[in-house]
Amino acid sequence: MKEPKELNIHYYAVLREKAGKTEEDIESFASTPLELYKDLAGKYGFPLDARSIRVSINEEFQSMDTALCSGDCVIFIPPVAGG
Amino acid sequence: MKEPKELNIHYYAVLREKAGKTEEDIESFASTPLELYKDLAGKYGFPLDARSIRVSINEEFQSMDTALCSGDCVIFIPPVAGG
Amino acid sequence: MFRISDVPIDADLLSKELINSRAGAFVCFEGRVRNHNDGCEVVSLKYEVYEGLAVKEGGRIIEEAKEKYDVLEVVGVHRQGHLEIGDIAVWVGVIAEHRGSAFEACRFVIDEIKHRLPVWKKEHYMHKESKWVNCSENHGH
Amino acid sequence: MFRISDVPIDADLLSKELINSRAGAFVCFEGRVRNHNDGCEVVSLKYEVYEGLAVKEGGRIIEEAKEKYDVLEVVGVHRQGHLEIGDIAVWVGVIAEHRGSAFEACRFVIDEIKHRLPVWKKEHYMHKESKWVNCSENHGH
Repeated sequence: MKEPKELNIHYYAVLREKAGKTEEDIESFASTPLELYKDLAGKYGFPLDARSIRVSINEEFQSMDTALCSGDCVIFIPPVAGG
Repeated sequence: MKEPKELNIHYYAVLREKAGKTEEDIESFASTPLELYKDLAGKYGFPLDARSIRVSINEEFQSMDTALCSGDCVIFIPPVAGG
Repeated sequence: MFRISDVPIDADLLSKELINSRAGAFVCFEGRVRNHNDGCEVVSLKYEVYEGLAVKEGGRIIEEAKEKYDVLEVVGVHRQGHLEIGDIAVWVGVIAEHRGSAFEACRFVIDEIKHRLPVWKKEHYMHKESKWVNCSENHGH
Repeated sequence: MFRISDVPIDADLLSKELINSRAGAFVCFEGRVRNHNDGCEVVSLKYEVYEGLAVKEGGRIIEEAKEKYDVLEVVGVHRQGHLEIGDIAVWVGVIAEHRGSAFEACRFVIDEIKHRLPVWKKEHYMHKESKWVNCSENHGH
């Protein structure tokens, strides 16, 4: 039987404002960051389409199709605007 | 009858060292900077061929074939090396 | 060397990290907060930075610049927090024996920083609501 | 603004001349005295400048840069006299709204200075006689 993964999520910029928090620990059945983002976007009303989002897992850029593992630290990266 | 022109000549860099002076007033029958340079190169042993020299007359770059006038301030410009 | 700074960037101090008697050329870039963007009057802004990844990615950009161009040293710093008009948002300095590679490496580093660093900018305007740059719903449409 | 300086160039002070709240980009170039040139160990050098014409020609270069590129302000300074290793020989600073034109204008100005300014450099070497750069009898052959 499929078990939920324990994930640590941090939020930045517009996602932080919409989620109303900087981070949270959640249990999720999402198998990839793409699935996870869609779940959270539905929950918090994120304004950005998943196609414009990148993801960092455990402080490295990864594909939105990477398999998530329990214990992962997941950070969604909205379009950047440094400099 | 052709009269000599009174010219003020300033020397820089390797020309200054060879001439042994920073400037001088001379009388010359040279009609162009090119002729003048050849005369002075013969007198002082300037190491540079006239083809590598440019000239300033009265603080503006000019052609080596410009007609010289009495009272001109003539400065020969060896290959530059600024920066 | 790449860093994220919470305090105002001191360009003079940073340039002193780039001293080498083989260097014939020093090129630096400062990105400063402008008083306008996209036709709107900007009064101040905030940079939010995912610091752990930004430091790693900035370090990678600098290593790439050193591999790609014939340079002696490269330093980069990005601000986070609240900034006013004229404040330095990002600073990149390069020393090299010759100027060509110093200019090219400096340009490369700032271009990559703008594209790759996990940094977000919220602009506060005179006449309309604050906004996260690049993060509107219609971005890219 | 183009100047010839008899005293050490203070880059920090010069950059303060380039402040404008419309500027999003500042790019500067420093040409520094290297400890070697053409395989020879340099100990110091002297710049001799035909100051009247150099100031005019430097001013023209800066005006050309302002016409050619979308920049807000350009400053250039060249040293004359005796310089040691690491000293700044020439400084060029540019501010613009955007970085592309700031980089291009800065590069243009230093390239033109090197080709057009009536400035001569005598290098003093560790192991051989001093020499006026570019002024040997065999130059260009």
